[in-house]
Amino acid sequence: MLEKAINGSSKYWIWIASLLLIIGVAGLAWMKQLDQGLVITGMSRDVTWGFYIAQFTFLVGVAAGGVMLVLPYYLHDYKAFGRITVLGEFLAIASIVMCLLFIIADMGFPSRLMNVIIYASPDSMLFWDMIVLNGYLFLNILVGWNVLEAERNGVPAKKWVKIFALISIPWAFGIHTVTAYLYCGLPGRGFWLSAIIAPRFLASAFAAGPAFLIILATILKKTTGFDSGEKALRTLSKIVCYALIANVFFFICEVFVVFYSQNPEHMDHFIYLFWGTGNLVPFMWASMILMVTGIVLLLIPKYRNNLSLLPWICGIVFIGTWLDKGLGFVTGGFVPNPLHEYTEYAPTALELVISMGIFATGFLVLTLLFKMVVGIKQESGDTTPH
Amino acid sequence: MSDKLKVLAGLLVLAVLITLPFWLNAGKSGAAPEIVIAEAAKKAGNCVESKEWMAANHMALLDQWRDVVVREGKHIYVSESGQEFNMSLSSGENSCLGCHTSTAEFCDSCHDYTGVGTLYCWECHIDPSKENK
Amino acid sequence: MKESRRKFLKIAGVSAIGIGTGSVLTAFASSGSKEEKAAQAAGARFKHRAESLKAGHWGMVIDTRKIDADLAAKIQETCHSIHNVPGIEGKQELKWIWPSDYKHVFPMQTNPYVSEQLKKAPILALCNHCENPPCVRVCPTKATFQREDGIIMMDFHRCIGCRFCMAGCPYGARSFNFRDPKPFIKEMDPMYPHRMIGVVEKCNFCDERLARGQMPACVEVSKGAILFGDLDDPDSNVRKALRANTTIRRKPSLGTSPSVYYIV
Amino acid sequence: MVDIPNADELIQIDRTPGKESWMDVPPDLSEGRFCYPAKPKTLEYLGLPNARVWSPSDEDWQLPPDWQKIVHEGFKERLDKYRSLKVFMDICVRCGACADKCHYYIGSGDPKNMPVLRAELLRSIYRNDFTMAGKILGRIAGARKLTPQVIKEWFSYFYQCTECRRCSVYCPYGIDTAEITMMARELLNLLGLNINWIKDPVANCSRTGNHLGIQPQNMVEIIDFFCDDIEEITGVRPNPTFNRKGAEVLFITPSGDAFADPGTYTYMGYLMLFEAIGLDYTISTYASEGGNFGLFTSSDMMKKINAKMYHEAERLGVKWILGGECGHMWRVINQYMDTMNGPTGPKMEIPKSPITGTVFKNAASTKMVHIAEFTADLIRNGKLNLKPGRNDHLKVTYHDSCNPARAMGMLDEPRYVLQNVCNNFYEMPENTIREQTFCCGSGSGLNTEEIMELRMRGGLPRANAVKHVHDKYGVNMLSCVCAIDRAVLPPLMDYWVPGVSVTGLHELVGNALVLDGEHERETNLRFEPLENAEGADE
Amino acid sequence: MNQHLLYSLAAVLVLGLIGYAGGSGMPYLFGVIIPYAAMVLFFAGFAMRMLGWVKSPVPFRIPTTCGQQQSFSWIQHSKYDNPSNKRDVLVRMLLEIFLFRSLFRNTKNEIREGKVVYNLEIWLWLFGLIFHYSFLVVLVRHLRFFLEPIPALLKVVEMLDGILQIGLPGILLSGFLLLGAALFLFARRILIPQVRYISLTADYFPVLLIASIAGTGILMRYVAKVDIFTVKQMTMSLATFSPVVPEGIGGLFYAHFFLVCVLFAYFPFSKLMHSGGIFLSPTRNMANNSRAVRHINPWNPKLKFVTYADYEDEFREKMIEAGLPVEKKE
Repeated sequence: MLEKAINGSSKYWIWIASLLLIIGVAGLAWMKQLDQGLVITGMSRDVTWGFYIAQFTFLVGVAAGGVMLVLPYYLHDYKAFGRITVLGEFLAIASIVMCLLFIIADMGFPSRLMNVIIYASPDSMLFWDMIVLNGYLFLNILVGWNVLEAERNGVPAKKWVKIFALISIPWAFGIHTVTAYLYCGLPGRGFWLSAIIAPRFLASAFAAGPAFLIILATILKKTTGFDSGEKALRTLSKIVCYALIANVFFFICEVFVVFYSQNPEHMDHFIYLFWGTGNLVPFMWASMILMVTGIVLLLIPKYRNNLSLLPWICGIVFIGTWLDKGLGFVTGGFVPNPLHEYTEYAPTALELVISMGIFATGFLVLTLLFKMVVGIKQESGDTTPH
Repeated sequence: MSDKLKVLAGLLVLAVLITLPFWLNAGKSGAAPEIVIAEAAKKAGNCVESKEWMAANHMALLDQWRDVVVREGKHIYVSESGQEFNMSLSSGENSCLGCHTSTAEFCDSCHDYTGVGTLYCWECHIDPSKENK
Repeated sequence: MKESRRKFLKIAGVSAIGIGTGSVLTAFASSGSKEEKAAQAAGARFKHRAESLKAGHWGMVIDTRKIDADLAAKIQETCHSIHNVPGIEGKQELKWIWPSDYKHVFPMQTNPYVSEQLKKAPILALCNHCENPPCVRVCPTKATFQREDGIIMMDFHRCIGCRFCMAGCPYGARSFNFRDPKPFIKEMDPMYPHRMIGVVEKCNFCDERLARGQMPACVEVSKGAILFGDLDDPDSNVRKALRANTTIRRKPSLGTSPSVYYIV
Repeated sequence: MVDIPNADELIQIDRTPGKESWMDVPPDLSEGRFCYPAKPKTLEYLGLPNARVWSPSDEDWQLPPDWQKIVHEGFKERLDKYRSLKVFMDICVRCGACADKCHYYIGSGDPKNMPVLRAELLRSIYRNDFTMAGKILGRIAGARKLTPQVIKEWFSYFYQCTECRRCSVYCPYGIDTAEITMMARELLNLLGLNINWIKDPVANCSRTGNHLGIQPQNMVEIIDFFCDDIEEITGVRPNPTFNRKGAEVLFITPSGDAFADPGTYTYMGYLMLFEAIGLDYTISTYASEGGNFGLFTSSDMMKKINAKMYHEAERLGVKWILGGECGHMWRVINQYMDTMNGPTGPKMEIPKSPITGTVFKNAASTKMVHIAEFTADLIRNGKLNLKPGRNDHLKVTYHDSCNPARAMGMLDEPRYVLQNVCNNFYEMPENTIREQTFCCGSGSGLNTEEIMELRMRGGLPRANAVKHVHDKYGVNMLSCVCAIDRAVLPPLMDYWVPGVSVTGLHELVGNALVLDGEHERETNLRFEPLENAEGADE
Repeated sequence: MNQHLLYSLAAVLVLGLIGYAGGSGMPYLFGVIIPYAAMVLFFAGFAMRMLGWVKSPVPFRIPTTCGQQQSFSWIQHSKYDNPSNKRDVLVRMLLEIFLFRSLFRNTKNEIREGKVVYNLEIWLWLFGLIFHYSFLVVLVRHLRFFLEPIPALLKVVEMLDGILQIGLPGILLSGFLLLGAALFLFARRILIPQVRYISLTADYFPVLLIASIAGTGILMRYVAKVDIFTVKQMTMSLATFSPVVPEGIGGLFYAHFFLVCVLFAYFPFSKLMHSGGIFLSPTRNMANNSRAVRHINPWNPKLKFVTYADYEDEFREKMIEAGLPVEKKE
């Protein structure tokens, strides 16, 4: 099957080459970071995690979002997802790869990364995050690969594959829960010190992940002719809609607790993000507007069911959730700092270049995997749903 | 070019590769550096453990020391002969560099010769012999 | 014969040492107490220095009333110079102890009518060496850990620079080496190492001085404004001071139980 | 004839090797497990040694007295003559990548059908006779003495290899079991051990010019029949010429196409094609065989049989030779012909299609063009009037024959033709086509009746892939460009995938081709009524 | 246990012990004579094998074609799977030698539910690559024992090999990868029934030998340390043809060193010669252009075959009867 990924048209190779080019440039930037330290980033003594960890957090969500295909298919035997479940699993693989790379990019001393295993520390949520992320990566490779291979061979997948597929369902919830626990168990950080962080993460993940899948499915159809099926996309769009509603609802719950209680330790972060003078204010409002717009458009069947409009709505949802989680959430927790001082954060150009490199790596992995899927669907004549 | 010539050419390349050290070493003595024992060390008479043992195991000992000092707060090493030593690389008289005053002559010459990896000790610990320059 | 047996024991010993202290081969299984046992079984012995100061739980009492701006600056300067803390300006600065003011050090304990003295006083902020430290909890490599005597230590050899401890610390006591600190250290103190790019550092209660039988540097230069002693010993100077004065700790509601007390 | 189990039983294959060392396991030479030996008369005609009546199931094979010396000398001679043999004897690391690539291994589970072990049968003797380690250490070094049992093992397993070269594709060093089998069969021949199904055609070919022993007058008759049929079906009668001097092109195809269905329909296809384009060609009754069973017995035999092609081309004064659909024929033409019997005489020219003007540069020296290449070029240049709709009742898949695939690389030309002459074309799974294609199970002279079970086993992977597309798309026609395929795939399909017929490429071409002045066709070349006769794609 | 496996285990063990004991007993033999002899044997043996192979001609052009031949301009030619000129053959060979391309194609099949199914089998390729490349890095790294001063490039290699900062002395990844991959290849030989069935002493022995070499090297570096300074003095003396055998190098070193010597000496007479043989494999190193360019067989025999004249003599009457033209009318 791997040979499918290394045989393609010239357009395919141009796309691969451009990704490699970005990766190469970012690699140079990363070398600079290794040489000079994280001084090249916009992070500071007060805002110790920035764009890298924010992207990591968001992408864990995209990875977990794949479960919105796996769950209905494996638990409820929802047939319409059968032929694209593997897309969700492979999206998860690419996302986890990016997550791991973002963590490495964020490390001050990456050459010591094995210390996390050598001096395993079960008290630390980062240790568990390492376990769940790698476990999820393994599960998705195992399940995705075997299912695809069985499909190619025209036989049902082996029984044990289904067991691992079922394990991967709670595991998907697990990865984002543990990622939320990285934040919400820290006593001094009022913005994150909330039991609703994990549910919020999951809700936004289940909106962003499937939304991204819808966009990818549209691109696949345009570029390769592989059709995920209208029914599958419609169901996915409903999932996006309700997950997004839950996300906004949870956010409102948070806002209520914070502002009705008037507890400044918690409130000051919200004020900083929405009414402050900082960099993030416009982005946060944009996020809110995009998410609400997304909900409205998705709730109206006329728009939701319009398959040429849907990817654009999904784009709105995706950007909205990204601004919220991939931009505001991490920085918002660090400002104000524990001494109630305000230090601004903005990523530097180099930080963004390195991030682009990681995104490009993720897209490279995604492209290779999807190329394989489409190749096999084409081989077995399964490019349109029956 | 016939196959035989190609193979002969290949064998020539292989021969050059195999004998590369001989060519590269030609005209060089390749002699081992003199290990200079500093005056202070000579005066002390003996190291923490026997010379041979230290030559082979100092890195493991230092690795252990750094953990014991940092993590257990113990600073004294009692050697096999019962002698006590300050477990410190560079701070003060009774430290490693207290006796072996020149890292260039003592550490580097041997490390460079055997090529056993770059020392990153001095990225944090202060090497007085270099600091003064 | 004798010689070779001795040699053999040595080899066995060092293999065990290697095993014991987190040398890679078997570090996966080792834990603190085992380490020591393995080391001892191997015939290697380690001792505290006879002169080193010991305590059940080290604590510090800072009398904010006795510290003025000059003294605070001197304390910071002394601490930073003996620990080779680089003098980097700006938001990527590094600091172990530094004067701030009441409303920042005690952000939720201030009020509009706080005394003029307190409003102006330079309040020293440093690592609180919490009894229940979140930073230790979150560290994925045990690079920051709690010693038996309560000191929260950093093991610079082990830190991976993930900065989770900085996110975990509710007191902003930790700094990160965003860049090579070396060029920013004015005068290198050979008695203490400096750091590499990419590790976190903070106040260590002058562990290296305690081991030599000396009080922490800040205590020494504070002219009595900072007391340091054993919180477990009812007769210690710090316990006496705590008995005699009203003291507060930073962010008590977080349950971290700092070992640094402030007389206000 | 031994009964063979049914398909459901046969597919229960246990691949676990036994506990005993393979060196101690004797070959199974019971009835049904071997091909019948050649008759003394045949060997005598061919001048081969040790002609006698014997059977592989005999205890005593009546080997000549100095047989060990003969094998040793023969082995040595071949090591000195073939670098391939020498290198392949030495460099195998027994990684096992080839193990399950062999159709006989997949279908039988017999470990000695793993290509690596098949080669070890020879290597063990090589080590014993020609390496220091083997001489000193014996079995520890993987060496063993040459005993009559070894010879029996060789006979058994080197006639269970179809020289399909699939293992060679996967081998990291390109070790080619076909090469090893060819050497082993040559060694066996030195002892007079050979099989009738190969030797008979070889003898026939020497004498009458073709494997089947069709004599000149019969050849003319058969083709005349074809012309009758074509005339009946289309109203147009092709007029082939025989042994005509001065023709531009000499056409040579395997005699199987002239003799047995469904190859005959393919032959009709050729004739119709040549008629349609007005090709100036002739057919030789002397060089009337494209195939070359010499390939399956010895290099000398191959050369002798092959020599007729250039000899006849020279005599007739043609410019170039057009070759029909055949598998091993094309291995010989592509990899051996020019080396063995070239260069061609001065009258021959670099092949150039008289219709399209295309120069076949890739055949510049051998001057022989494959008809699939020739037809593909015609279609590409719009020279053929085709109605692919006439093949609409067929769902067609394509079997890459081993030799055109792995000893030539002719993969896309026949596919191009297929896609232009029929509307329903489906590929089999990718692991089983193109360079990864599976043998029909009866190649290299093993298409004999007495080993039917082995043939069904060997054909299992190919049949299974056909079954896949048969179940999935309703494929009912298996096309191929090989005469042996056309002979052996029909029973294979009947056994494993009933409902799938077999056709040559040019039968489909013939069906789709519109001849000038033809009347409306009511049947296809098999005289089966055309359901939606004509107009299907108008 | 399988006799081949038993012999190999015993051989490696005995050889290791010989090296261990021999180093202290006869240091000059094990430190100087055997190493030089092994090197000479390696090169002479290698050359002998290669020249031996090349002595036999390649009578026919027999490439295994793994893709579309070169034919029309409008049919895409698989240049590197079915090369038609020397340049493309070179590319094919390079891909084979550096990326193990043929092995990359590997799949494994089984029969499930009446179907032949083809599954991923990438591990042999992957671990094969790891094995060979880590061996290369280990080999290159060891040049530091034979060069003084040590070239900067070697230091870079070592730095990259030790990029993960684990323990002291720092872990060099290649050694562990080599050991791991060797053990994988060994385990595969034991665990897969088919591969076990075909394995010979000559298959177990080299992989165990290499694993032992990696193992003793790892032991020396990380556990039972040897005095590396003295070792280098010795290796440098070998590299400058002024051999001296210093005292006090441990037996473990001699075990390692002797096993390496055994490997070198054994190399040319074993399957390890696939390293040289791969260059000479006619199914891979030839272009598929024999229809366009005539290939010469140096021993092409002259053979008598049935000519047209013979044929006509036999069938003349029938031919005339059938109206076929004949050359000679009687």
